[in-house]
Amino acid sequence: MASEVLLWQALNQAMDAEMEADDSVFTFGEDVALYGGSYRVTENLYAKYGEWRVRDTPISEGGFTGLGVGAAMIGMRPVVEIMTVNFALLALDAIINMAAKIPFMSGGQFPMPLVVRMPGGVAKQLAAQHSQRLEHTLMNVPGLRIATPATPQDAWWQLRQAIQSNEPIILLEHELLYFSKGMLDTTLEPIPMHRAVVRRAGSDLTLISYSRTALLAHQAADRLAAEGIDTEVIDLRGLSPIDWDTCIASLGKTHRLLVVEEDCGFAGAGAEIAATLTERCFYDLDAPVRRHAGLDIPTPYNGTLEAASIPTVSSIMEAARQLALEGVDA
Amino acid sequence: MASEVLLWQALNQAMDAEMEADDSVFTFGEDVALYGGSYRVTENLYAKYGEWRVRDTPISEGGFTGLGVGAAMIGMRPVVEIMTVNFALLALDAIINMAAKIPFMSGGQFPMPLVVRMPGGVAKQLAAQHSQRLEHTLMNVPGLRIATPATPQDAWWQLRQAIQSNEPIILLEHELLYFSKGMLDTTLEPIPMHRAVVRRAGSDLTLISYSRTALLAHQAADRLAAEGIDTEVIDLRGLSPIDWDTCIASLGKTHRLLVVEEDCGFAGAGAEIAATLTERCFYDLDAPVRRHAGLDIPTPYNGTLEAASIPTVSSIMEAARQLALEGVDA
Amino acid sequence: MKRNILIAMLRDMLLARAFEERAAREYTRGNIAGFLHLYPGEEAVAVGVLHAAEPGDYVVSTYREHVHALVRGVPPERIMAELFGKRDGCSGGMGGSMHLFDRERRFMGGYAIVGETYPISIGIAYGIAMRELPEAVICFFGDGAVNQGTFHESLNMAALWKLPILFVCENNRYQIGTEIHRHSAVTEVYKRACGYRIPAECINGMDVMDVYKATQSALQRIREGTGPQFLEIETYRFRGHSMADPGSYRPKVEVQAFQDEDPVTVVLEETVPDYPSAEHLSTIGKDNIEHLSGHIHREGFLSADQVERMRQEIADTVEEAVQFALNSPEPNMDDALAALHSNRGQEVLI
Amino acid sequence: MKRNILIAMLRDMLLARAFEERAAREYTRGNIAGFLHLYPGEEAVAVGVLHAAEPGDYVVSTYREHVHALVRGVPPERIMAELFGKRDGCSGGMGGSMHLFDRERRFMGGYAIVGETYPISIGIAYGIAMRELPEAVICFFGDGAVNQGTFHESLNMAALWKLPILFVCENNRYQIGTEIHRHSAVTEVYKRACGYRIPAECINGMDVMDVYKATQSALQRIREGTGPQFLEIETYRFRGHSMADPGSYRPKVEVQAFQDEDPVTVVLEETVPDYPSAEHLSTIGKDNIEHLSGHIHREGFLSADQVERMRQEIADTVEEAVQFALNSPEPNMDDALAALHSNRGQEVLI
Ligand SMILES: Cc1ncc(C[n+]2csc(CCOP(=O)(O)OP(=O)(O)O)c2C)c(N)n1
Ligand SMILES: Cc1ncc(C[n+]2csc(CCOP(=O)(O)OP(=O)(O)O)c2C)c(N)n1
Ligand SMILES: [Mg+2]
Ligand SMILES: [Mg+2]
Repeated sequence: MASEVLLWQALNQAMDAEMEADDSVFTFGEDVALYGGSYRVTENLYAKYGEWRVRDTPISEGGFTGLGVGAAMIGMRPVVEIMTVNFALLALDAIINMAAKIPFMSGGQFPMPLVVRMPGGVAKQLAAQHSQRLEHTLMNVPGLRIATPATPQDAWWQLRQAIQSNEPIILLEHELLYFSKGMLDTTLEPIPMHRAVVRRAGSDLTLISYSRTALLAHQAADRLAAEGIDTEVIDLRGLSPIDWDTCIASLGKTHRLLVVEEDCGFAGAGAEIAATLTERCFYDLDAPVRRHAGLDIPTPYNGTLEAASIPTVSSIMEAARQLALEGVDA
Repeated sequence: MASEVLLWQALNQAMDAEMEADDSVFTFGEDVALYGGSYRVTENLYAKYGEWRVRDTPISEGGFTGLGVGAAMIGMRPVVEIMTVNFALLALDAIINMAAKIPFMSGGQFPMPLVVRMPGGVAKQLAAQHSQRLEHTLMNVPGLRIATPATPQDAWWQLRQAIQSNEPIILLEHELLYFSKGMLDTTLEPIPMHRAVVRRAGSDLTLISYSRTALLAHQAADRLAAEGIDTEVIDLRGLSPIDWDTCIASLGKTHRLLVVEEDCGFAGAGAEIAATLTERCFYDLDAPVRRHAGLDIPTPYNGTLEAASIPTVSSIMEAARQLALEGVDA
Repeated sequence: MKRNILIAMLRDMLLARAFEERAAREYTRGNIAGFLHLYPGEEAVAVGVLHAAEPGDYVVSTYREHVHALVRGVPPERIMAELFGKRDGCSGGMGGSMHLFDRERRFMGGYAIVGETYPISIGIAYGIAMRELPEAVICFFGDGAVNQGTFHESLNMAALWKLPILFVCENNRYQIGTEIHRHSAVTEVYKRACGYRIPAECINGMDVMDVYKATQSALQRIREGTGPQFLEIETYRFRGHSMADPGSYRPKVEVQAFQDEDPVTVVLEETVPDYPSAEHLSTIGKDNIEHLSGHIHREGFLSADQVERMRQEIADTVEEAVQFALNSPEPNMDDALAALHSNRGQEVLI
Repeated sequence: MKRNILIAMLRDMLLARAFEERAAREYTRGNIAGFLHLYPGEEAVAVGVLHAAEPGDYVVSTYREHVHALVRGVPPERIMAELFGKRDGCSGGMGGSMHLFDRERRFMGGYAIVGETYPISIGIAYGIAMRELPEAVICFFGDGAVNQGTFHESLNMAALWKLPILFVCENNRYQIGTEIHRHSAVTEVYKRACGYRIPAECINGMDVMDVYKATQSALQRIREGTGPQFLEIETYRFRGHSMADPGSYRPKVEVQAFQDEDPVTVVLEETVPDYPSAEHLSTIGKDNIEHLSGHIHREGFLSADQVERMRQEIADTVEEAVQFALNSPEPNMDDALAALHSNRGQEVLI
């Protein structure tokens, strides 16, 4: 039943399954229809469901994201694709001031089954305007939920869960993961949408991450094992809400935490993760929680500098090594 | 030489002084000219400097903030007033994708002497769409600087420093502070724009805050003194960059830190402050750094609930008391 | 026009005026806080437009929306309770003056960020069109709101996909203190619609019957499937922009500025308001409501006595609304959290 | 028209074509990465417009801006080095293909977020107007960019304040894979300008002389103080949207879809592209450049030999540009930090 697929294919199948199951589900964005989506996520859906359910839009991110909000208020299930997270800056009023607040401001009268999908992150030399991450901005908005699938299985589960939910949900997808492979079993019972997953058990130190850097952290941990550092890796799978219990349980075991994220370190998502876990596990920690994050610099176009501006497997290993040794007598 | 003024008057005088000194300074925004600005900051400037230097704009936040960026590139010194921070969501592309990135993306060719002023925060029952804070969003953007004046003296200094700087700077002003009084001495030598200030020295515990809650923290500290808790209060005066040294010096003395902020706690500005200071002062701390922040909820219109959603002097005192006792044997 | 429609419209206009004037008083008394944007002078717009609409149509409004909600049938006491921030308010006390909502009556909200009504409206209309339903969306906005980017984006999409929307511009010639010729390159707002091939006309908002008729035919064209329609309705607001605004920028500041002998005078001359004078304004007060009641009189539809009785009933209604609001309990934090998580249901998140 | 202008334009068009084709090759070889949007087919727009401009005018462009930069006089080797991400690139290797900048030549940047060129342009123009300088701003954008909210906001402000801007729409009829009649309610782009009372006309972008003349008169009107002007220039792009785009959506996908017998067929029928066929397209290739060289021939301005020599010189220039780019060092992290903090000077922050 399980088969190997690319992450975009898992998303594509999830879209198809939900559109098939519920005719109030529809999707739109730039080039999602005829073209099939920049990252192929909506491939073939136009031919199958027609233009009203799979709609190419003008370049009007603020307007069409707001369109999703209005449609959700009457019970439609819009799935907005913002071509990349970078353009979502133009749609933040719709997301923050409308989608996240209408259910609250109306005293709980309106549903908001809105899904906004946005590819993002540092890809391959797309330069500063096309390499952003908005985690921090969205996390700070009560009323929004955020999922960050890093594997095809999670992509399949989380997109379906998001579409089925009546709350507004942002899917932050990573541009470099669409063409990554993984097993997908569509018959498996899904785990809760925001449950964190321990990708690798370990006892010396915990790495907490999400999205693409969770995969890098996993690779780093596998290699660190060879050096005798037994590392636990947690993929948060989402950023709002955060599954603190899974994290706390891990720290109770390892007493050391490195938070890994691609986002700029200063006021990035990692700040919240580090702050809360330090607060809650303070007396359990053998060393301060460390953050290994992107540099606080707009992403340079030059490839070498771009690569040096975000965590890599080896930089994660180095940060982990230091943390594993911190405070330990030689 | 010093006189008592309202904070808006200090800003107004700062604008006037800079416009007088440099004819490349100009300001614009909704109702800044004929009307004199919603919070009177630009009062009388229209009559004095004329329409090209004090310009009423249409309701086009994205467009006119971007106008500021373009003008700054040719060496003008635009001061944009976004009527409130809530509307800045419509201008984030201009701020984040243009102002913060152009100097970098161009390899350092262009000046960006842009100042964007935005009143914000929870005022008096303005409801969820008009009670926001964007600290977290802006902090995460390398290339931007953020100042948060809480006193007339700082308002005067920081607005002038911002206008004189060639970097893009956001002034987050608090709506409830415009009509607060304070001494202004226009002849004093200014302190550096992002230097934090110890508003009250103390030895038992440190409160770090900024903007309006820094004043509340100060009041709380004065009252806590009566209870025998000697509290140090730091007003960060800005959020990017942050003057860590002043904070670290304080923690070296008190060993306990409460971060106070009005912003929603989850992924708010306080997360970065807590995370970095814990990381840097870990071995010096007698208790975990605590955050006392706004609730993670859109701001309710109802006045009682609104008040209950953000820190007050007494809630700060309560949080400080608990922290002062934490881990201390009874 | 039919007698009962005219009478119903007169009643709503009188109710609107009385409700708003009372809200102003309650604001002064401290029972209402925040921003309070009132509607006196503009009644004919909400009343004419909404009486021509069907109950199945959706209404999307701004922060100056009390009267839209009232005319739509939201009970006055639920609105007043919302202004008071009470639990029985139509938004449970969470929204306040700028955020009235009533799902049952398809009153889709008051929005406080200028320009939000457009995308909300095209979203609802998209759902209607996708389902091939006969309903329409009525989207209100001011003259100042026409310069927001969402206007452009939404009108383009509405026209491109022939969505069933009636765009209604309440042109009161002012964006807070900025007069229309100082905020718009084209002051005939309806001409903006031509860039999207949306049929548009300009209507005298002092005559509720004109407004009613124009709306009726526009809605009919929409239901025939021709796509969006656009009405610019010229109107006036008698009060300042909100209760926080004395409105002094209108004649006083300007006049005073003209007297100055400095170089700015020239500039200001270009900004001479063609807004009516304060005196003129105070007489216009009659137009809107008196225009209609005059007509009703002449046609012999209602006697002076009957109108007086109507006024009295309305005064009672408004008084009852205030009492209801005063007596309604305050919401508590659990109510707030319930509103925030109202869409969670049985979902297990973690 | 004058001989030397025509020859200069021919040279630039040939250089543009050769430069872009070479960039495509270097991309395939891995020397250039990221998004690479090329200009073949559209040369007459950049060349005609920018030859009519003065050196004091400012140019604001999009991500498809190599040729605008080239024609503006940014040295080819500095552009190629930027595409290679090298230190000698015109943006120091920090910007890449979509972010070429050259302050000295008033080349104010390539912007990768669609719709950013408008507000940047009105900002520069505001500064010019405030200073009462004779300069103008040339603002480039595509047909897809016309639907962005900033278009509306910026054109309104430009017209309201009579700012010296020439808006130039490069209408290649496609927004990546979405044809113009599927993204715009009004497909005659120049008509959009009427909503702001901005004079506008539509020009054949295959004829560089038409483009040149239209630009010249528009700029003259701007310098006379009449405010912004708008040119829609009809053009074609021969390649896909970017190097990552095979452009297959144009004929193939559509044709294939039509053959299906499902209900979508009806829908698709409404979206029949009036874009030229692939065959037609391949012949149009000549038009743009050959149109001009044909003219130059007929007028006897240049012999075939002379043109051949020109081509050869250009080939050498492009080759040298590539060698320069290859030999230029990579920037290091200190360079990046210096760029980030380039405006700090002696300022003490803390
Ligand atoms: C995006 C945004 N910018 C600014 C404001 C502040 N503001 C509130 S109402 C208003 C004027 C709106 O004028 P208009 O659209 O003509 O409506 P009117 O108040 O005249 O009914 C402004 C500028 C806002 N609420 N939202
Ligand atoms: C705000 C924004 N939305 C989407 C994109 C992705 N995108 C890049 S180019 C493009 C099409 C632009 O079409 P057009 O304006 O016609 O210019 P052309 O590429 O045809 O020259 C799109 C959608 C973007 N860069 N910015
Ligand atoms: Mg108005
Ligand atoms: Mg195009």
